[in-house]
Amino acid sequence: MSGIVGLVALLLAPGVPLALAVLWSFPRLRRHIGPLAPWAAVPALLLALFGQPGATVELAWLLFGAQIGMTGTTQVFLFFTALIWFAAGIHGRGHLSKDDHCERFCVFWLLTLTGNIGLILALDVALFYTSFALMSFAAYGLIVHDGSRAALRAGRVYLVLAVLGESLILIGLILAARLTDAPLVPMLVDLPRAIAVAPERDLIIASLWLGFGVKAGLPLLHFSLPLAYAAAPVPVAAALAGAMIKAGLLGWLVTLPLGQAGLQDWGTIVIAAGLVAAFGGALIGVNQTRPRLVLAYSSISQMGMVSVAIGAWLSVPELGPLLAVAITVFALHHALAKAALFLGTEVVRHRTRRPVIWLWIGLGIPALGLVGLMPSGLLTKTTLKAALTAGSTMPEMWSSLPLLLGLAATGTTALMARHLWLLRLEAGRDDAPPAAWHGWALITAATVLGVFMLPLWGIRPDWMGALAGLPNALWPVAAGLVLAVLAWRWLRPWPIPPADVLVLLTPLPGLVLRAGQALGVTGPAIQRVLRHLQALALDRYRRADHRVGRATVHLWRRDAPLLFVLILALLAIYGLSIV
Amino acid sequence: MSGALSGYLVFAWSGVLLFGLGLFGFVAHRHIVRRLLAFNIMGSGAFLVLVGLAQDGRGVDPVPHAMVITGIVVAVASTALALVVFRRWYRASGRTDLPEDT
Amino acid sequence: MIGLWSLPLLFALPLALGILSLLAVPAWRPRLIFVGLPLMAAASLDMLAGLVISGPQVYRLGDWIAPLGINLVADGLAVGMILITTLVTGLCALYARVYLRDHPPSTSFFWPLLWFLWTGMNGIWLAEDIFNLYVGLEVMGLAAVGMVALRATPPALAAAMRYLLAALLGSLAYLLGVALLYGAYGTLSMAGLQEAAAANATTQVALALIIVGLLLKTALFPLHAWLPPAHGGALTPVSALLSALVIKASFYILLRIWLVLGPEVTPDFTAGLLGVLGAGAVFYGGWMAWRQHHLKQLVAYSTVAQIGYLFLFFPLVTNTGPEAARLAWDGTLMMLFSHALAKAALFLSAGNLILAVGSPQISHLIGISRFRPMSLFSFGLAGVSLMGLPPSGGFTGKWLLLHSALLSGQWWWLIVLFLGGLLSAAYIFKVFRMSFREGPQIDRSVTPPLTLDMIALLLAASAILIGLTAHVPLHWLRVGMVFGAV
Amino acid sequence: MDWNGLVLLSVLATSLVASGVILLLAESRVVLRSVFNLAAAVLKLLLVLWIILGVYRNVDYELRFTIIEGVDFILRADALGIMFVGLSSLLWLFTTIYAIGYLERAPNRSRFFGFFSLCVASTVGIALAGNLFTFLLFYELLTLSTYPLVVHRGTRESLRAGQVYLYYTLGGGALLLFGVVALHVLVGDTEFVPGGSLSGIDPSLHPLLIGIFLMMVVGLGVKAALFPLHAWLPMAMVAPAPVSALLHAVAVVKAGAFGIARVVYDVYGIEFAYSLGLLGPLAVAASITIVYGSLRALTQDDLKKRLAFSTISQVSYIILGISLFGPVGTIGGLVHLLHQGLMKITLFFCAGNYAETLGVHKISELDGAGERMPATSVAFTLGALGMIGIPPLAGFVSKWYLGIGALSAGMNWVLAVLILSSLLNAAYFLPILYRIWFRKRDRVWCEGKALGWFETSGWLLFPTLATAAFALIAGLLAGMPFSPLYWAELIVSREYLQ
Repeated sequence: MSGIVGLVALLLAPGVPLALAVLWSFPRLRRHIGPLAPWAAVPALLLALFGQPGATVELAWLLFGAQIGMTGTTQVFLFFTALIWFAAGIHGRGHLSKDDHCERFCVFWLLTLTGNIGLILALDVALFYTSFALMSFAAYGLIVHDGSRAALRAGRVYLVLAVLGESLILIGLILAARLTDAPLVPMLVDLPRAIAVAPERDLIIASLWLGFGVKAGLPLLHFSLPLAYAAAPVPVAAALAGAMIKAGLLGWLVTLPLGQAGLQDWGTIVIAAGLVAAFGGALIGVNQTRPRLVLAYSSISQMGMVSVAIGAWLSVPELGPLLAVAITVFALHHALAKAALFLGTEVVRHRTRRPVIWLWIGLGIPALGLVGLMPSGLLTKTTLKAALTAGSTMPEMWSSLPLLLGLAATGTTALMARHLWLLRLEAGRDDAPPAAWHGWALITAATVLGVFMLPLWGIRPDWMGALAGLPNALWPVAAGLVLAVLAWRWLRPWPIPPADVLVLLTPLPGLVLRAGQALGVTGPAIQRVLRHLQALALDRYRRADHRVGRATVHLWRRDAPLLFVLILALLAIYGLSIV
Repeated sequence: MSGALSGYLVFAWSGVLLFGLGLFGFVAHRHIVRRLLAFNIMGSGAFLVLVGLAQDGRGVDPVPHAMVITGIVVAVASTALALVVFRRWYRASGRTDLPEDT
Repeated sequence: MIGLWSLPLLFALPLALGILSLLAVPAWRPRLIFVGLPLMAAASLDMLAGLVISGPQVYRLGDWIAPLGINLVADGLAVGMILITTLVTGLCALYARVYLRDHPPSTSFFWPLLWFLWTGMNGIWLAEDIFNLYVGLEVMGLAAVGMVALRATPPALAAAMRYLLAALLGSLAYLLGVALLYGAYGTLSMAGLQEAAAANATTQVALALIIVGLLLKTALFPLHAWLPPAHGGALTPVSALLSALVIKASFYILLRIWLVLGPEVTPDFTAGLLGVLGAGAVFYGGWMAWRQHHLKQLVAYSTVAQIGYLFLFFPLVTNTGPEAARLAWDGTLMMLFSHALAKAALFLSAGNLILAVGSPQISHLIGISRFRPMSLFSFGLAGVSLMGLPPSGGFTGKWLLLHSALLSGQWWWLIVLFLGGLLSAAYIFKVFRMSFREGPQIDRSVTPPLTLDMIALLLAASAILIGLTAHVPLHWLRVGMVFGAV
Repeated sequence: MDWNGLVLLSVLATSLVASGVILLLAESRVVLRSVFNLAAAVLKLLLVLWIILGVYRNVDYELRFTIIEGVDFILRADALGIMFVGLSSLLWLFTTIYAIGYLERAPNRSRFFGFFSLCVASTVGIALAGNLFTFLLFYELLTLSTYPLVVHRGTRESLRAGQVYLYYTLGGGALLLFGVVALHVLVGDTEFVPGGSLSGIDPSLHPLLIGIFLMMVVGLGVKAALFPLHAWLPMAMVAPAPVSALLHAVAVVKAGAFGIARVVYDVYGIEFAYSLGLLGPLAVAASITIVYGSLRALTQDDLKKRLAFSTISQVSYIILGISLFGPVGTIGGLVHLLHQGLMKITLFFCAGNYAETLGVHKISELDGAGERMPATSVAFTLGALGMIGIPPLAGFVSKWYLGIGALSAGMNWVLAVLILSSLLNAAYFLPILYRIWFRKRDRVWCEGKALGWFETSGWLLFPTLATAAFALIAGLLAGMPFSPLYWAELIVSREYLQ
């Protein structure tokens, strides 16, 4: 695919869902748009499969002058994103069509998809931010889709965090953009260099890291993830956990000054935060009682591992190429696996006429992948470890990183065990339409095969190294399984609420509200006092005015001649005194 | 002062005196007719000043006379008008003074 | 010498028409205006043409030389006053013709009085010597008193009586001052006095008498007590004439005399005192206007307030340098002219509103904006000028006065202009507020004849227009004056 | 007077004549009045487009005559002025259409539309004014022509609001007048010239100039609803929706902001103002207003009140942009002049639609309105998201430029204000959207107006959608020629290259 076709494909990838969303606003066409919605991701998927990186399209009229195009990394992101949206759409179309909000769902779906694809393809800051915002805010409509209390709460938390995140990102982008060559039409590629030399470097990095961290599940900014994944419809949860969480990661990749020297401190901070997320996610996750919550914490945990890689990149720029590959592979692997797991949580609920064993094999594949036993998982783990240990000069504390990552994998194993265990309890509760199967099957197949497509995007995986790393990958799994069995026998989960620390924070808005109410009570009281005083003063004034008015009228009328005479007399005296 | 009073200015000064008397009457009285009378006395005073001041030995000056005659005409006309208005006022309200003056 | 035939005509014609209409049967009296108005307009325009073509002119009546003869001067200011008089009086006459139809026949005395009033005013505008000014003042004053008394209700008669007494007192004080001046200098002409007058006690006493007398006739605070009942209680066209023109006559005399004698003869504080009294008038008049419950009383008190602005002229023109003085002159005249137009419009439209609702109470105007937008609109336009909001003559005048005050360093007059504007807004909008209130849904108000509305609108519109084209009138008004040179 | 001057005059005259004719028309001549009004609006828009093209090609449009010696009446179309004229005439057309529908059966329509046109005429006059005197002239005319609109309903409340409005605006107008006169005394007639005309003045007069600047900004700040001077604006919300829309989006508040822009750019000159140290305090005042307005908006339950406080906050963005020294900040401020107009008028139209169609005035009653009135709600959503500054809507463009401008001016704290305000905007707009779209109505709607083909009367719906579309396009296609951003850049290139 080349030349003009490539450019058209670049435009079509975000254009098709957007066009469908626009067409949706004509009520007559809505019936026809609904069935098309899942297929909206197909152009993007085709682009990811057959497109060549490097082509760019300039859209000078759009925003401040937008540019879209693809690089090798973003093509991988585009691939799994489009695939997940496609699969999730196919999965969801059946059972959503009988929903009474399905029309609304459809438009939010298309808009979120547009945003997600747009941010991957955007080459300039404005379009990137625009797409990011479009995705963030449109996703709210998907999260609160069923209108239940839980969904609304999840939506609220999500929205607050999204607004915060957007603001932080905007701060970072504006501060950074000013120092690029063209502050008003900044390009993403110019950002890292500009940030590295900016006087407000730390502020910018903090803003961007935290801002995208809202999406990528940084500790203490992660509340929305478990809530949303649990409350949203399953296809949405799959898209959120598979594709949109990677948008945060992509944000880090394209904006943070990776590969620039002198950011060791930030590297350390990011690594620390990543480790906290990796272990904290696992610890909290195993105590959850619903499969989707377990998966959500698993996502947080996995993103923590990626954070470690990002931190390493910040600390040791020379590892850049290796880490870039590792992170990309990790993203692909985790996205597909997590999407498959989420879709699986619904598939398993449906009564089936097929042999159950196939279902459980299907459900197990992504779980195995995540713990690092399937080819993809293995490749991911080994590539990451290899990258982390490849540098010539390493900080002291890094020596323990492989071990820590291994421990984290133990946690992952425990999480997956817990997940499957919980799934077992939910199996076979209701009927599934066939479409649900198709989507799940597609994505599960992709978890297995996706990693073999890497050469398509110019990434040559080190399969030998992966095989050599197999023994190393086994002990965490074994440890995790042992833990799981022990726990199953003797431990009961702690009652950790789905959004963990958020519960501690919940009184906060209440307190603020209380304070506001107190103000509200005192406000009118003060106003009343003021009004009273005003009335009093006005009354006084009116009475005085009346009296003075009457007196003056009286005085002037009666004694104007007198006054006149007085003036005359004064003047006469004055005149005579001169004489 | 005495020097001023001794000569031709005696008329002028008596004019001023008359004017002052009239003014007093104009202010002191409430009855409109009295006030009109007072006004006429004031007028006479003013005319006397006019005529009196003209007798400074510059010879016969016809201008003050012309002025006084004009003034008298004006005063008469004013008084007449005032009396007409007063009569109507008296008929309409039964009062001889103005309402706010009491 | 184009102007010469028209100059005597300006007295003779109204005088003759006055006598004629006095003799005519009541039904014929109004019709005389169809003869009189075109002629008067022609004569006035001819004066203007004369001024434009050959500059200020002096005319000796009957070719007698002063002091026995009467000298008439037609400089820019005089011609301006003549024109505005013709315009306002003419329109008021047309208004009255329609307005008085529904009034008792006794009110047809309005017509002879109108002509006499006009005679008196034209006499004042053109007179060059202080005694003729007195005569003009008296003629005008007596005619005005007669007009106030036309309504023949007890309040109107009381108001007329009070007005008459005040006018007489003022005239006599003025006359005494004239007598003293003549006694001292043997001349009555302004030009002669300017040459001869010295700053001695006699002159000062005489000038004091003249000033106080004129203040009483101009109704400057605190000598204004006679004005609100007289102006507020009279028939509508009478109110308009009195407020727009008659009080301007005594101010005009004061202005002329001040320019001739004032700064040289009077003690320094005089100008300041006049300004302070003016400020007092602005505040007191505005405040009282705001308190009124009767529409026309409100407008009358507004006149009391607006007079105050004119008196800022004295401090601004005395010892302040040529530029500031010229601005003060321009500003005061702009104020004077726009007030003449605006106040006439305000009274006439107030009269229309009163006709419409059948009550002089402001509170009865509720909801009138829905039914009589035209009357209210002219009221508003005139109000704009009174408030000194642009674009209007009032604004231009205020602008010039502000400019002058700043230039002369007398910034404290800014406060007067500032608060005065707000006060006038307060009382104008008091009326509007009432009229915008939602009241009865059915139109119970009477529709005044269209002519009445149109005349009010015309006057109001000219008050606006004069502000936009101010430089033309101001240019011609300076002709023949000390400020013309600048 | 040449042809170009005549074109300028006719732009002014279209609405002025319309105003006069409409005031004179009888109440019952509905069709004639509407046709006349719309024809005038369309004609004006066409004329303005013609002038915009001319200004783009650097054609001079000027009309002047002398009022008094040294004081001229000047109308002139420069890039800045014509931008404001374009906004007013565009929105006049939409608001007129809207108002025709809105006041379909209301009383006093002649009065309403007459003063409405007069209001637009004065706004256009303000925009085209070529010197401070002319500006002042139309500025006060605007005050007067708006009063009847504010008190239009004639209720106690609206009369009270009108009174407060007058207190504020007349007081402000008087202060402005003093400032202008004082400036006249110092330097004579102050024409608006790019780059200002005061920089050459004797340094000993600088303190005086600062005082004058303060006086003028306070005078203009009343209309622009700067913080301590804003109280009239929320009160004026009692007026009918088209009036609020016009007041907020175009006429009154914008006149104030536009005046400040004129004073800073074309009288003092931005560099001179900067060197006098006037811009910093102005930025602080604007920032306080931005935050204050947003905070107050949070607690309002009345939809129009909330929008009013939002206006207070948003208009100060413009002033903030003006006070940022540097071209980018200026672009941000100027472009927001247009953007805020488009977005806010959309919001007010929507509020009016809800009120007229559903009888809903309070935010707490809006539950489920999205289902009943989807098109209106979409428009509202676009406006609200734009206000928050979410891309690709118009508000984002303004915010981006303001942010970069603040940084280039070295005022990094402004960025914090912008972000804080965005957060607050989100905090008071998103709950409304939430109610509209995601809550269910528990009662049936009481229908205020008979429905036509659409969810509400087409007269109400069409302008709403049109302005919403403009708000979207202005942001989405900001890079297009003749977009607001493009025009603001043109202005700035002419202002700064002096």
